[in-house]
Amino acid sequence: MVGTNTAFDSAVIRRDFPLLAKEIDGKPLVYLDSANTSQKPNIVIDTMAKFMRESYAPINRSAYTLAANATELFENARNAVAKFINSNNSREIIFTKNATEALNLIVNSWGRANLQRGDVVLLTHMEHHANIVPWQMLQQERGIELRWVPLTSDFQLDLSSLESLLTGVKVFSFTSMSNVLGTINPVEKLCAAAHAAGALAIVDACQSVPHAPTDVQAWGADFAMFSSHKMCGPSGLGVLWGREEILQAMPPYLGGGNMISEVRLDGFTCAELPAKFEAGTPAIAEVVGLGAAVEYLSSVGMANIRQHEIATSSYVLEMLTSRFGDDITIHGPRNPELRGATFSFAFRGIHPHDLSQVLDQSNVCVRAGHHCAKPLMKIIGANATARASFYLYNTTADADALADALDSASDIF
Amino acid sequence: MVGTNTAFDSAVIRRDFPLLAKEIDGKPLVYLDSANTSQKPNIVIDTMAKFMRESYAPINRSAYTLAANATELFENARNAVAKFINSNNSREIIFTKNATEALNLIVNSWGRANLQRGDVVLLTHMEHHANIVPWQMLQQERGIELRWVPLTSDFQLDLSSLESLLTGVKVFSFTSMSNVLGTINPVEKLCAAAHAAGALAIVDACQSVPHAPTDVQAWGADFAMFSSHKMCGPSGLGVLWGREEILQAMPPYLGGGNMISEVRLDGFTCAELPAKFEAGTPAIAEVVGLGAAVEYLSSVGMANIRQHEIATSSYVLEMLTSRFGDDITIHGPRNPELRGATFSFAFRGIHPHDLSQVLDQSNVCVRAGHHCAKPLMKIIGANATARASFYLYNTTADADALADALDSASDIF
Amino acid sequence: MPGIEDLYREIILDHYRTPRNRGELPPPAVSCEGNNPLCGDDICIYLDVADGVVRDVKFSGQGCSISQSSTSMMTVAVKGKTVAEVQAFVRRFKHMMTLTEGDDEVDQSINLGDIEALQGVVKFPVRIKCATLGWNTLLEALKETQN
Amino acid sequence: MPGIEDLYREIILDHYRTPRNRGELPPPAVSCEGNNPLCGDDICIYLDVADGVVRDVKFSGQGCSISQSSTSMMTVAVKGKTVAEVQAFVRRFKHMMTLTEGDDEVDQSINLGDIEALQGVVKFPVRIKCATLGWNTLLEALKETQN
Ligand SMILES: Cc1ncc(COP(=O)(O)O)c(C=O)c1O
Ligand SMILES: Cc1ncc(COP(=O)(O)O)c(C=O)c1O
Repeated sequence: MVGTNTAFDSAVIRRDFPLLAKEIDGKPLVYLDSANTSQKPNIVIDTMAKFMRESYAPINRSAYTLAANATELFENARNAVAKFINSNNSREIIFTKNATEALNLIVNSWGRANLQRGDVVLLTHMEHHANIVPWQMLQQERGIELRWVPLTSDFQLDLSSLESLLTGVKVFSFTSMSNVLGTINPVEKLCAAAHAAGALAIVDACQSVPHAPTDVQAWGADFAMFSSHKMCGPSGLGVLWGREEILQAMPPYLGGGNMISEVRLDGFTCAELPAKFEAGTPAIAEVVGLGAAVEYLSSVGMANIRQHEIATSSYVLEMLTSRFGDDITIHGPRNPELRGATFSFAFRGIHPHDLSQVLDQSNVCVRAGHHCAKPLMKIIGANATARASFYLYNTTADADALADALDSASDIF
Repeated sequence: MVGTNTAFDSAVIRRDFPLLAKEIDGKPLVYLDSANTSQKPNIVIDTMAKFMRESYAPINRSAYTLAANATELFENARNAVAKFINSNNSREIIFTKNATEALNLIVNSWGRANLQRGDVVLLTHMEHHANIVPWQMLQQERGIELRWVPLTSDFQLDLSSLESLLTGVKVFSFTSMSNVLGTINPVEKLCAAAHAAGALAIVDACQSVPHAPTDVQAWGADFAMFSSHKMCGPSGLGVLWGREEILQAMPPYLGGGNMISEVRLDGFTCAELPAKFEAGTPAIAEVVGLGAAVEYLSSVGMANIRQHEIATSSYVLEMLTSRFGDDITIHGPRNPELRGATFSFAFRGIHPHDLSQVLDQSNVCVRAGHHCAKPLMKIIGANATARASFYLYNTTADADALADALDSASDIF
Repeated sequence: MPGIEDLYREIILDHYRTPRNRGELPPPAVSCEGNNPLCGDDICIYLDVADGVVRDVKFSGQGCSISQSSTSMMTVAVKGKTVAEVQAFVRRFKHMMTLTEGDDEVDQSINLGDIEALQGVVKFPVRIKCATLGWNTLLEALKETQN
Repeated sequence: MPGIEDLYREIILDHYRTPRNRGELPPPAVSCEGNNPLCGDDICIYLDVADGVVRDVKFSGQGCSISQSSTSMMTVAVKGKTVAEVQAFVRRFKHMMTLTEGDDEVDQSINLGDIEALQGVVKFPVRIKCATLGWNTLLEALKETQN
């Protein structure tokens, strides 16, 4: 149940994650790279292993009991995902290999069918490559125009000219939360603005679905996508959600088994949703594992997780500033309510790569680099940043360990 | 080592597969649907669980030790797969979500870049939908022409007019083994014929890689693809192998993170192989699991598996014919050397769906339907067949159980 | 595991062995094809509707015992009914197969007769598509008569 | 875990803090850009080759201590060498970084001098790309001088 568990304690939750119990050279692991990919709780690992040991079978295709049961477990997981984001029905849930594929699916199917030379797609300066490159590929093929919502100096989307930017736009595709800055965008407002301009609203929800309650209907979005591996679920799986009537009208994406109704030498017809967009054998055990992840997150309570991350953000921002003052530059909003617990920063001029290497000596895992957002990096004037991202299992002790390790980095450089 | 283990005993191997130990209502599970998807040995399930418990981390992106180690495990698995099929190097191994995606990748990237209206693609009448529908989609888009190699009356490819069929052909794409008939095709000969005609040779190797030694270089193929889930590996993962210089020259397929070298607001450049074709976060734990599967299969010995399946085919063909005579019709070659241990059949006029349902009462799992090969079904004059497919863990006792269950089916209909 | 006898009731096997209303109807009867993408079965329904009443209905195609017998029983049941009656009848049947979500629109008083024998199919979810194939195709055909 | 001191030797930090040959060369010197897609680092190598000899070499760009110091040391080492000598030298370096597969072509007698300090990078595989970025870019630049 979302939000009913009030006894939220990240130190207790941490015990559900076997890898976080790991000690290296006697020190605990301080995993601060969950914006990249999250660790997996026992329940997900065990559900997958148990499924492969006891219930593995083809789905959709075979009639025997083992296969019928596997199909049921698979579809139950789809239903759980649909409920988790408040989708209207589970036909709107399409399983892909990752969120990147989901974006490519939209561009290749909906985009190719609906966008012509000169049509405008609006993106933002804070997009992940997954929400840039597929559109650039369509641009090369079709000559569509890409337009960009810029940033304000406090790392928000600059919405002052949104209305004029949206003029003549066919699609507005934007992230619900920046994976670099931590900025949370006003999704409902952006969807409404898109629709007012006659544009489709696509929400790259990779960074918000794992961290806060999601209601795609309340958002008023047309499409949204996210990755299993960032939300305690298995790798090799992503989710595309789309409004049924739009998915219905779209041409197929990949061709092959499962997505067809009829195949003859001279042509084929498509299956119904969601099979239409799920060609070939799907990620059977992974979907079942994602079902367990969604149940796990729901039992913890997504509202609790969001509260925990607001508290974490407050702590991290205050602590780092009080310990390091001007020696640390955090590229992102200061208000914990307006951001997730993902912090990109520069520290005493030490190159992020070197920083992450030195932090690693204290088992502090942070990512260094461009975070798949090179245009944004250029805009914030950095070639690379270090990024510490917190999740439900991270405690204030993790934040302190980060700061201690930063201190030790100065000794070397 | 391939082929060194001479003490091959499927009854012993069976114990490596936890699900096959399962008894339902006191009867063992007779799993005869491995052409659809295979069961998983303990080593694969345990490797994945252990990886998620102890080593899970992002790959390619982060510099800390945990991530570096995960990257190494991931790339070791890629190397193992490369070696397993005798690829020239591991840059030629592209991970996809399944074999279907691999075929779509070729059609969307190579096909769109190289095929124009009127260009001819040669397929065969025994292809899986995965090797038909993507080409039909390109046909709709581009007006390419599809041509088909027909069958002989004994379920082989009719190669009598191959040379003329190949005239003017740009691509010849064919299965190494039919998933319906069991027919094994002369891959080397077909690749050579394709090349002699100036055509590319694409081998759908889904049904042979799990069952026999594979040497893509000896084949002389340009592309081959197969699925992890059919070869004791995890679901959610496929492999595309392609000759490096062809992959090099191909435009990108999906856009996003990992596949880029540079991204600016006005465009992007691609990464090197294999990253170029692996956009987004890959199936990390699944690739590691496939590495374990490949090691497992190699330790059993692919040549041993092939020998076992020839022996199984001999047994099944003789036993079924002697027990049921004309009451059973097997759609496939009679010579065990020319086929895999996959048998599609009709039995006493009982509809396959009903048959599989009744067999299920004896825990005998066979698939009923069109097996994602509707054009072939029409050609062999069946709407559907029942299909029993054997693998390394199936014993003659499984074959006997099938026959006993068939007997009981007659009591009902 | 549910017993096979729940599935293959005698009345079902009887309609399978001796299908009623098998055949075709020439135009102006409408005809409509349906298929089950999972198993490859196909069915064609021929429907003759005049003055809002189903005058005649026939079917052709190939399929398993469940799809064939279900369609056969369906043709017997709907012949002579008004279009509205047929629609309510199909809703009642699909509700038995637990396919209609809300049951507000289902008239529980409708007696399915022999067709109740198909209730056992519900225990074998993969076969529900077989049982409903002919019925869904009938709905399509009904729509065409209204064009 | 290998110790951080294997990575950050004093000579490396020295070249990082005080890079040699930083700057640009005007045409006709060729210039060539390289980047490390993993971390976003980029480097530009300026190369002046005349009569088969590297007359001058400079570099610009941003990067971590390893890529910057490695490039700095490389520029010092190659200046004045013939093109063939440079190529052999780069092969020798990449072999130390365990990147050249066969070692037939590697002249083991070449003395890398200070650059040996980078050997510790091998224990940190993710950083090998940092250490070789400047060197690979140099090879590209050399190719351009030959066009
Ligand atoms: C905002 C955002 N969008 C898209 C992606 C791509 O997700 P994936 O790599 O799972 O395809 C990510 C994660 O890397 C992300 O943070
Ligand atoms: C011959 C053949 N090709 C392609 C495929 C498609 O494989 P996948 O479903 O794993 O994409 C299959 C298996 O279903 C097959 O048997």
